[in-house]
Amino acid sequence: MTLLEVKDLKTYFDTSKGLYKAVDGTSFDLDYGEALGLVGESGCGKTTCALSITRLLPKEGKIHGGEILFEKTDLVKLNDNEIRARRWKDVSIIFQGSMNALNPVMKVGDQIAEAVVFHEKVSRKEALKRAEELFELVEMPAKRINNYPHEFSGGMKQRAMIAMALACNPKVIIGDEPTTALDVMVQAQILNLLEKLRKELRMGLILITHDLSILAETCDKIAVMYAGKIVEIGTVDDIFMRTGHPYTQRLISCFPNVGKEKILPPAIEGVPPNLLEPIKGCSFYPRCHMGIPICLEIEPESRELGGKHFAACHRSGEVSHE
Amino acid sequence: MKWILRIKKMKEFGKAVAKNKMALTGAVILGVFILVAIFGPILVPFSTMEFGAVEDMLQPPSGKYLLGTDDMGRDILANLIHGARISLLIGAVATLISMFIGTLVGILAGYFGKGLDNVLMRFTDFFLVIPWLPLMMVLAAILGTSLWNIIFVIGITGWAGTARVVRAQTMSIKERQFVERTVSIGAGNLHIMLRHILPNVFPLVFANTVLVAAVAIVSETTLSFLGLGDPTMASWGMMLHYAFEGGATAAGAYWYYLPPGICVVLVVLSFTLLGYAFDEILNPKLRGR
Amino acid sequence: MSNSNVVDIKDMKVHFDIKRSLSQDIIRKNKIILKAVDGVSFSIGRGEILSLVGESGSGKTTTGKAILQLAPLTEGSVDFLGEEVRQNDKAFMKKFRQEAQMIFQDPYQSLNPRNIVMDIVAEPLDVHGLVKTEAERLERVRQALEQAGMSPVEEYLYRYPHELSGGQRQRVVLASSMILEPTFVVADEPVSMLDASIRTGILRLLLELREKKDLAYLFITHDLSLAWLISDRIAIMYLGKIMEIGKPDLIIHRGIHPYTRALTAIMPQPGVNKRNDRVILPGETPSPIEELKGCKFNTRCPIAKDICKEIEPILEELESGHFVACHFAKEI
Amino acid sequence: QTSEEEINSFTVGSSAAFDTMNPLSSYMQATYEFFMLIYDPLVKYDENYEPIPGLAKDWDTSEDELTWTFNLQEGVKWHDGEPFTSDDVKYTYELMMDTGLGYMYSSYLTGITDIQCPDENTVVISTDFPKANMLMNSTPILPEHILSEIPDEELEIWANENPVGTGVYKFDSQGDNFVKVVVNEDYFGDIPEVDEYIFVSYDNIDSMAQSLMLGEIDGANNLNTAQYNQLMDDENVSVISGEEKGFMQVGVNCWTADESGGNPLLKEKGIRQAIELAINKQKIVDMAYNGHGTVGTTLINPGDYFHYEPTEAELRSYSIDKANDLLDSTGYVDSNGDGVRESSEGEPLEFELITIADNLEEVKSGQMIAADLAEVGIKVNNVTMDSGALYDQIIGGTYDMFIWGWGSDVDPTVITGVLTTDQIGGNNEPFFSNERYDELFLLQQQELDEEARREMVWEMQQIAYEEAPYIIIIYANNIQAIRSDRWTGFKQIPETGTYFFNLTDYNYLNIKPVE
Amino acid sequence: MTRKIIARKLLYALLTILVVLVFNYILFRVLPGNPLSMMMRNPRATPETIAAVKEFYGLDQPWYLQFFTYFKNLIHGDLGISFVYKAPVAEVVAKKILPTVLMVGLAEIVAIVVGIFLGIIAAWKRGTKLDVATLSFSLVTYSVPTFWLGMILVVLFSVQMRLFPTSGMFTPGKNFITTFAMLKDLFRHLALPVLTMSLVLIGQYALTMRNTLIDVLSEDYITTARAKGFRERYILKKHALPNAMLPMITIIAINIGFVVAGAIQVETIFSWPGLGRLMYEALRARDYPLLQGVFLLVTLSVVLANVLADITYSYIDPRVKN
Ligand SMILES: Nc1ncnc2c1ncn2[C@@H]1O[C@H](COP(=O)(O)OP(=O)(O)OP(=O)(O)O)[C@@H](O)[C@H]1O
Ligand SMILES: Nc1ncnc2c1ncn2[C@@H]1O[C@H](COP(=O)(O)OP(=O)(O)OP(=O)(O)O)[C@@H](O)[C@H]1O
Ligand SMILES: [Mg+2]
Ligand SMILES: [Mg+2]
Repeated sequence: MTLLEVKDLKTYFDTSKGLYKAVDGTSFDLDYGEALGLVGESGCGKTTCALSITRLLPKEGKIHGGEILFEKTDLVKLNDNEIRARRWKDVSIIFQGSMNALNPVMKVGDQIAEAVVFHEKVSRKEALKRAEELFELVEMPAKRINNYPHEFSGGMKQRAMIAMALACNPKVIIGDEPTTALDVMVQAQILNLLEKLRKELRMGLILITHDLSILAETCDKIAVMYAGKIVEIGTVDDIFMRTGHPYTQRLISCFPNVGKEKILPPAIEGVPPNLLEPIKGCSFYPRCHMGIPICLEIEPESRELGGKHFAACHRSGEVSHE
Repeated sequence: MKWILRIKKMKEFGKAVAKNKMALTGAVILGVFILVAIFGPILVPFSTMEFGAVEDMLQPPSGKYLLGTDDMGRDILANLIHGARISLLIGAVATLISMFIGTLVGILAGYFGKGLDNVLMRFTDFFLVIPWLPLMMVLAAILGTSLWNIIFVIGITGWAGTARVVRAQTMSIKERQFVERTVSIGAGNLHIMLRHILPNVFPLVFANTVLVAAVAIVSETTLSFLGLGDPTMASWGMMLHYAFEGGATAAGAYWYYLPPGICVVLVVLSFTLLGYAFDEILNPKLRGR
Repeated sequence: MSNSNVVDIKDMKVHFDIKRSLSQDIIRKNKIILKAVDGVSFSIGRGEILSLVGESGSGKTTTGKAILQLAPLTEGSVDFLGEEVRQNDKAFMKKFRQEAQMIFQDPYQSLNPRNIVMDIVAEPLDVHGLVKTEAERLERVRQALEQAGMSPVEEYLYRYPHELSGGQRQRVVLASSMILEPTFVVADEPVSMLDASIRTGILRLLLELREKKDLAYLFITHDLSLAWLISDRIAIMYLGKIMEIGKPDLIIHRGIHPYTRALTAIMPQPGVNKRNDRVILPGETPSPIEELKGCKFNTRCPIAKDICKEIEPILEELESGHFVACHFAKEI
Repeated sequence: QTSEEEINSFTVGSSAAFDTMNPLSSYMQATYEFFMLIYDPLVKYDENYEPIPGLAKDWDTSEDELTWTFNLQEGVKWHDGEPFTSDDVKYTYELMMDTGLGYMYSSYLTGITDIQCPDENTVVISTDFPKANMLMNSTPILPEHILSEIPDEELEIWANENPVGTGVYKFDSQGDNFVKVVVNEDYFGDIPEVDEYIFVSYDNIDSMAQSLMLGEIDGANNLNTAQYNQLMDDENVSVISGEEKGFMQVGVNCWTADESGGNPLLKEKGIRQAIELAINKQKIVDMAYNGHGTVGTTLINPGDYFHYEPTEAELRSYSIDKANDLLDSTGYVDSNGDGVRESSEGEPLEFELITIADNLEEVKSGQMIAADLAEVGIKVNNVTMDSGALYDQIIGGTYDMFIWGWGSDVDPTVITGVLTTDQIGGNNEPFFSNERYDELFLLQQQELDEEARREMVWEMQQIAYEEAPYIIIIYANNIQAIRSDRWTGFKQIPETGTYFFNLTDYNYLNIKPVE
Repeated sequence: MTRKIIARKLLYALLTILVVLVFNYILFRVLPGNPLSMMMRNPRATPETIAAVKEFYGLDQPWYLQFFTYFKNLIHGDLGISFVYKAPVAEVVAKKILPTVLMVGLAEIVAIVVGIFLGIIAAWKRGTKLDVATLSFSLVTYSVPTFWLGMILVVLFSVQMRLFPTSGMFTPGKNFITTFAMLKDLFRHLALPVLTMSLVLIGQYALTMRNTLIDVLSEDYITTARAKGFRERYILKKHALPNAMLPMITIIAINIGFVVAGAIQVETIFSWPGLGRLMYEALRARDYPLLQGVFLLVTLSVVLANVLADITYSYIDPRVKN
């Protein structure tokens, strides 16, 4: 049984200028203990995707279609109370920039404990004990649960956030750029930790980032997102070795590989399409170096390239040979 | 080209205002009063401001006097229209003075920091902390009760809040990279303050202006009411002063003591609405759906 | 030698007295000193790109700013084109401010949101009074923007920064910095805020300019692989000190200093799957306010010995152009 | 303990504030009102302002009119039980004469050279000239046994928290805005029916009127004209617009000295007279004072024994034509057509008129005067300030014209004294000086023959009216009211005067509850 | 850290007080009109008397000597002697403190409770009719001049309905048989002043609370709390309000100056025997020493209230505390 299955998710924002199709037909799935990396440039809809799964969209955002099957239950169909009961217990989320994600006037331990108290109906004392254990799990001194967020460094806050995310033993953790704004060394520490915990606790992990290079080491599967759609999804090897989409290919080449030659790849010129307007054909076409007339006319379907490797490109077979 | 851009920007702002119900209400009310202040005295001949006959004293509203007369036999409507000019003039000029001092002090303190900041901020704290009404009362008593003194007093007591926010904003702008970048190309302090700081604190000053203007008008009314206004200038505050002192409440002359008060409330409300709305427009967090 | 170098800095120190306010002076007498840069020497030759790499707070930006006299030098000297930079020499500073420029990390913050592109780019000209007529001004701006790859120029001249994408903004910054045709540029993480997809465009531009104008860069970054890709030399910085300096390949593949090695070990490498051997330094960097005896790295160093806690190693030349500051440099 | 109902309690509201309970340093009229009940003078006034016995049961003067003998009431006790003696009189008078304390009373004592107490019940007072106002002396007699305990330098700031007098009412208690006195059962004279009087000061006249209508107070002083109209409709209340001693005037700077800061044109009598002619006093009475007052002429109020009424020829009643003629004839014409007359040197007739900002009637009057004078080509600029600032201007002689008022009393000395040369730099606000006037002033003080004295006082008023340093606009009334549904026995004093604040205690002693 | 902040605040407060003292002195020396003018209007006052009085009050000395005397006396708590009341200023002032504290305190409490409550409702039900109603009410009361409001309330409640007395603190001269009767009388007199005062303040507090809360509700930690599955009411109570209350404390403290202004008007209108009215009367009577004394007391208490708020703030805001 798959843990989480997102099928043709459509999340639109109702803005003053019209309907903004931030996520427009995204599908992927996640198994127990599996790590999925979601990558793409800024504004492509990664965070929106994560918020849709937890149904935490701002009030102008709405799921317009698709299913989010969590152990066969469609989260989209749940009412407010039902989804609330599932949050944190089933799916917890570590937000982009944990600097502001912790309540500044509450002790960190209490912030962890309140979730435990709420979902597991235990006493506050037990919950605090759990918080201490969690702190040890994320390699922090247990007594620091009595600190306030501002007394932590960035890396420690991020760890505290992870501890908090683990509080109710969720089946899925979504990490929305949990390491941006952190130092390379701390970033490595955090990623290591997440990987370790995932393996130990057999949780599903969705790691969102715009830095493709860090996914290779952390994830099993990578989904590349562009303009609200997943343009390619597959194992790490699929993505790096058997690239099936020109966007993925260009993205990869943006990260210098110290093992190889020193060449500066050509930039991806242009900007992503305006999602307020309907797009005809392939949304990447204006920036694509491999475009052919058909791309302008017909939107490419997601095609299987072997195994669980899919890409949405009319010329997906030719990409890695470019 | 540049001024086209400026107009475009103003239009955008205008659109934002028009979309915001509060701002629109405020702008409409204020607009009406400004028009009345500018053109009213031309439309309503001044003769109606002169003392009337004895039998015209404190007459209730009638066909002849739409809002009745005061205890000097003057037409209240004419008085109100005339008062709009004075009250708004006081509000406007006092606000300008406040804004000028506040912006200057704020920018200097925020930009230069250190000793100057300390000195200026202690000074600002003093004006911020000291209760405004007693201070104004004392100053008005010292300077005497002429229109310009009142304006001056309101102006120099109202700037502290502005100075504080401008200072805070200046300090944050000063840290912004474009300022550092400007230093790195060799620009002097004056250039930076005028070209970079001022334009960036301006929206804030602007939003603050309307709030200060509201305070200025209330201040004028209050000072006048307490007998510290200029009795020869028939501002709304002075009208209220005359009304209450002259026993309009006892005489049941509601047409005398209500209209000036309502005018003050409306104008202040319009400023408050605008200020509140500007805050919402300029502060994206508060922005409505 | 000195004349062929664009900048020469010798034993530069920048210490901040981080409590300056009146009240703090009265309440507590002893000062708190933050040693942002604590004795750094290097030089950059004409057309050379020197990358300064290190973690956050290690003093990279401060070093760059100190060279440009934007941060106060506590000690040491900066020579520019063989001449010592003197703050109070007005004539020299005027020239210096034209010849040496800085590009900042955040393209969203380096542009005044209330100015249009034309005014932003022309500002250096205005400040130095270099153009007489409006037409001349427009021409210079047009050239600079074109050079920065913003064409057609007309489309951008009258835009406000918020009407530009991140990449375009950084190009405007570049155009504005290049309009005075400098010989030396401090580029402080110019691409770290940009999406990977537009990053290479900016880098390409920087390199092109070097080719064309023989520009020298101090390229500040925390991304080792990026430094490797574009620079002629790499300097590794930790807590206000340079730990190692040398040719990129040398640093990446044969780095000597334990800190360098830790950095290279965690360097994410696309396509290289799941290395389980990576060593991650434990703990966190000490605060630069703390007085540290001995080697600054000793608290986290996997090979630290007693000597490291006592004596601070000096930067020694191991082989030509490769300097390391470690007591055990030779043994590793 | 008595319950509330059995007590006849009468509350008097006034818009004037109280200051201190110490008669030696108090100067507020409101305070005098209850001092009058707590303390007795030697001689009081009856309702016709004739002297009647106070602490002195009778009195006598010597042949040369320089020695007065007062026989005191017997068995009088202070409120604290101590006996009252002639020494208290001597002590009080000498204290005030020596220290100048008791500002409001001490000038009654001028001319006294010696005080003797031949026995406990007799006081003999010697004067150096026949003292015309000897019996018009309302100085309260204070208890020596209490005051002598207080060091001299502290007498002025002595709080006198518990005033002890000989009066028909005893001090009871004091609150933030009220003073309560209760009847003195041991009084040597008749015991009035009202058991207690409560004097309440109001900041806000409207509140006072409300309180009166709500029955919270029984009498009110200084109501305004709007309230007069309102109370006229209230059958429970008897409201009057009573004449009061005093007037409101335009003071004109006629200082002839070089240091005068006023407009020199005003030194000319003709211009002052023209100004008076051009002012429509009746309209001011009607509009600014809502008809509560009479058009003013001379220094002493009509109805007063000493009042001088100008003859038809002397009278300058409102006439624009006469004002214009007068100005034309003195050579002031509007030569440049700007609506303002100029002197032959081109000096415009433009003056500043200062009014006190918080006096509504006076501010209104000022504006009306400006409008009136504009009609005859005199430009007046209204300026307002507070009384302190105006006082500075007056003392410095730096004003052109101002509006202010005087209150006066029974004896004409005080009010006529204001315009003597002596008082320049003091009360002589217009810097007026007239030899004949000064001479008459001294003479009338020493004239014990009433008729003869009146002749002198008349001539003084005639001079002052002719010279017009003061243009007296109105003798304003005081609007007072009493709850007539509850009280009776009160009357206006004198016939067209007021209920309270009229220098007599008649009403306080005669008010009775309605059966 | 807290200690340091308090020390700094105290230092600043001290500086401000110093400025107040000097300013206070200068201000009252440049007031025009001789302070004795009221007395001297008495036609019977002789020049000798006046000279004696002047000497007594030290007004015959040059201004700098007066200044030193002022300072010296101030240190001894001697504020001089009131011209009008002929009693030490400290004594006169002391009697008026309680009534003001009672009236203003009660009004503040009512305003804070109601204002905050309205603010919360408006922010919580943002955009609904309830919000619009609360907002309109707040904006209007915020715009009404205090004295006018007071007058209107008098006309309504005293003149028309005859519900409450119009002035004073107690029915003058009344002997109260029981304490209860006295309290009843007191509260009848308190009703209108307190109503006026609190109405003016409520608007301000409600507006501030609404804005602050809206700000807080858009913070990341609120999203985190939602992600943890908590109920909205709980989030409001535990996460949003504690954070929103912090700025409120500062606003309430800064507002004291405004409250004083209101108190002057309210006390003048309702003849409330407090400091505000005393000040107004002292101003009209040019009772310098008294005016100076009240002004000093009022400014000092405002300065101190601000310090107190700062200190409270530094104790309850963990970010400042450590
Ligand atoms: N509340 C909103 N209203 C309108 N548009 C929104 C809203 N939130 C997000 N968007 C838009 O939806 C798109 C997707 O946003 P999202 O935050 O999911 O991007 P992302 O991939 O997470 O980007 P980043 O890497 O910058 O975090 C963006 O273009 C954004 O502007
Ligand atoms: N003006 C200043 N006053 C006080 N301290 C400063 C100042 N500027 C920098 N610092 C401190 O100096 C140290 C070095 O800062 P610097 O900005 O040079 O680091 P960096 O290596 O550029 O870091 P990052 O990668 O985060 O940009 C930091 O601890 C910083 O807090
Ligand atoms: Mg995101
Ligand atoms: Mg930096």
